[in-house]
Amino acid sequence: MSIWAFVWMAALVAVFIGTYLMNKHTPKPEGCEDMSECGGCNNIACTHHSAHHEDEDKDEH
Amino acid sequence: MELVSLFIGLTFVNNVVLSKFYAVCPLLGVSKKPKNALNMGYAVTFVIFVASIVTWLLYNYVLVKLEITYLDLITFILVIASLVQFVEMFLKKTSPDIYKAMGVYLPLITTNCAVLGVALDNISAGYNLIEAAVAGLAVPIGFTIVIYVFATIRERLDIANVPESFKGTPIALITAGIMACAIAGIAGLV
Amino acid sequence: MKKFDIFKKGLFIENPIFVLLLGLCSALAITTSLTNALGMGMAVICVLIMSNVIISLLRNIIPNEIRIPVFIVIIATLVKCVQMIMNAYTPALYESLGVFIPLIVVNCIILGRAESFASKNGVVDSFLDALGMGLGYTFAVLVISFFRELIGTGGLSLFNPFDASQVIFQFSAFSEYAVSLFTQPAGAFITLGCILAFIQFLKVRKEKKAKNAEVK
Amino acid sequence: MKILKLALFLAVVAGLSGAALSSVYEMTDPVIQEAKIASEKENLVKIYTSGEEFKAVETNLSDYPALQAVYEASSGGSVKGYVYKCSVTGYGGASTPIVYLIALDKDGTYKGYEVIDASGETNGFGSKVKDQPFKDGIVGKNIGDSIDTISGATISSSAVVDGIEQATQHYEENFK
Repeated sequence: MSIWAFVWMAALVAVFIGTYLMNKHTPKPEGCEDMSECGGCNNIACTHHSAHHEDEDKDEH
Repeated sequence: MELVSLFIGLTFVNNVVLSKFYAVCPLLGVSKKPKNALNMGYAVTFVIFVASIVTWLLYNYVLVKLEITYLDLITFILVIASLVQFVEMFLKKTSPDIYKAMGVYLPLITTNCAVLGVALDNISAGYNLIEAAVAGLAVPIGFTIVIYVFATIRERLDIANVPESFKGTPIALITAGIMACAIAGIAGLV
Repeated sequence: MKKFDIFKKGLFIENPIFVLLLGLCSALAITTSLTNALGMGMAVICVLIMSNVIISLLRNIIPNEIRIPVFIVIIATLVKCVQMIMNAYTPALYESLGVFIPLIVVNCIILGRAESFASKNGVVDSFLDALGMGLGYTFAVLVISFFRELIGTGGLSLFNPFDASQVIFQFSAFSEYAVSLFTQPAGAFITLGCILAFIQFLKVRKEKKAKNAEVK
Repeated sequence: MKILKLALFLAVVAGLSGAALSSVYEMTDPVIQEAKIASEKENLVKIYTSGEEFKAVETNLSDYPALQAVYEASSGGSVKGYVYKCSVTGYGGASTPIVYLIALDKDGTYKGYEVIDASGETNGFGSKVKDQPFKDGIVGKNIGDSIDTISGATISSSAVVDGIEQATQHYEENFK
């Protein structure tokens, strides 16, 4: 188990979780709060039913 | 000249969505408004372009040198995820209006097959840095063109009288199939 | 009885491909032959079971703040291990599946189940859910490749994924009527579109019947 | 305090996943390498006869059309030389290429030359690339020396020589 593997893994995970936390803690600009958190995988269901969908209906009516 | 044929090849001929199946999930999930599809396209183009360069550099100058190439998959997925988080944070901080347009799509990009697909292909095809950058630009542009055209078609699909059982995703898939036939038609171009 | 329901729902009611529409990228790409479909199905089942079990074991330890990143690391590690093992022990299958084995990492079934089920339930339930979902995926992928291979090449063939030379069954009865479109990407879209339409047709008919029953 | 907890958890996750990956790698990599060179093993052994180990070398060969694969021969950890698998179009046409191995040794000479397949060549002419005289014109020569073609089989032999030149160029760029 080469030491480099461990060092590189630690660096990668640190960078990712660093950016993840920084991103979570920066407040969303006003007017975007209603956008539901569509992270991860429910992208199909999410773009169909989420808040994103409502603003579409608003334009269409 | 060879880079141009690589560009056209990746943008149209083996288009990432229609012939390599890389980003089918967003294709079906993209909204029906062409403007939103374009916004998603810009977000994806930026992320794939930067990701394909960064992953190429990391693979060749870190993983190969340290002989830990078996960490390639986890490096790529973590780099892409970090990039998406960084872009989202950067947009939130600097330009709220762009974030409002593209913000909802960014988390989806982490699980977008195209981003990881391009990074893996750059390595397995043995591209050098310039070719990887060209691929990183050509693939998302092809993706953007397809989802833009697809969004315009889906607008009309809603008002077309589609048989009851075909409404929604089934007709979208059939439409994508017909588009794939069209793209396959120009296969011999490059 | 509840345990069997968790397992059963993964197969039909919440089939990952036909109902939840997850993991379409790989479902369309590798369904050109039954062998590929079986091989991919087995790979997805292995990764899904391992990831669900590990994540449900660790669910109380992982700080909620960094839940998704840790899931991504766990799943990426598991997929790379499966990829290396397949490369070593099933080289023929590894070649034919190509880039779609590492793409299991972004296959929404794995992360989706980890997030929505494994991180909230016990180990046994997560195992059953993973088994159900994995078999559901394999069943769906086999159905798609059954149609695509039959129509596309006019025949069907299934090789043993572990040893490419061993033929389980093979026949090509009407290869002159083969529509080669179905082995190409366009055929994949059309096949899946028709299957989903058929499922939607059954659902609509069932709802109509239920409505008529109420009216009577 | 919270950051410390996260950092600790982070280190454990990184460590475990790194350990898992490298142990599976150490288990499977030899099997993969073995399978990669299995197809060429019986030819490689004809060139490096004193029991060297062979390893397939991952390198970008897109600029060298004739080169198909590169194998590194090493014994006791020290690299003895590199064997290039080449496939060139002879008189028999592109559908039946001449496939052969050319070995470039660290001591600066062409260590070996083995033809794997030249069935597409006309008997008595192109097939001379397999015969001993042509082989003697290569083996033992210093890397970079010009190799003379066979009179009466210029097309096939010059195709083979061109492949050897490409291998030499790649060798000088990457391994010299």
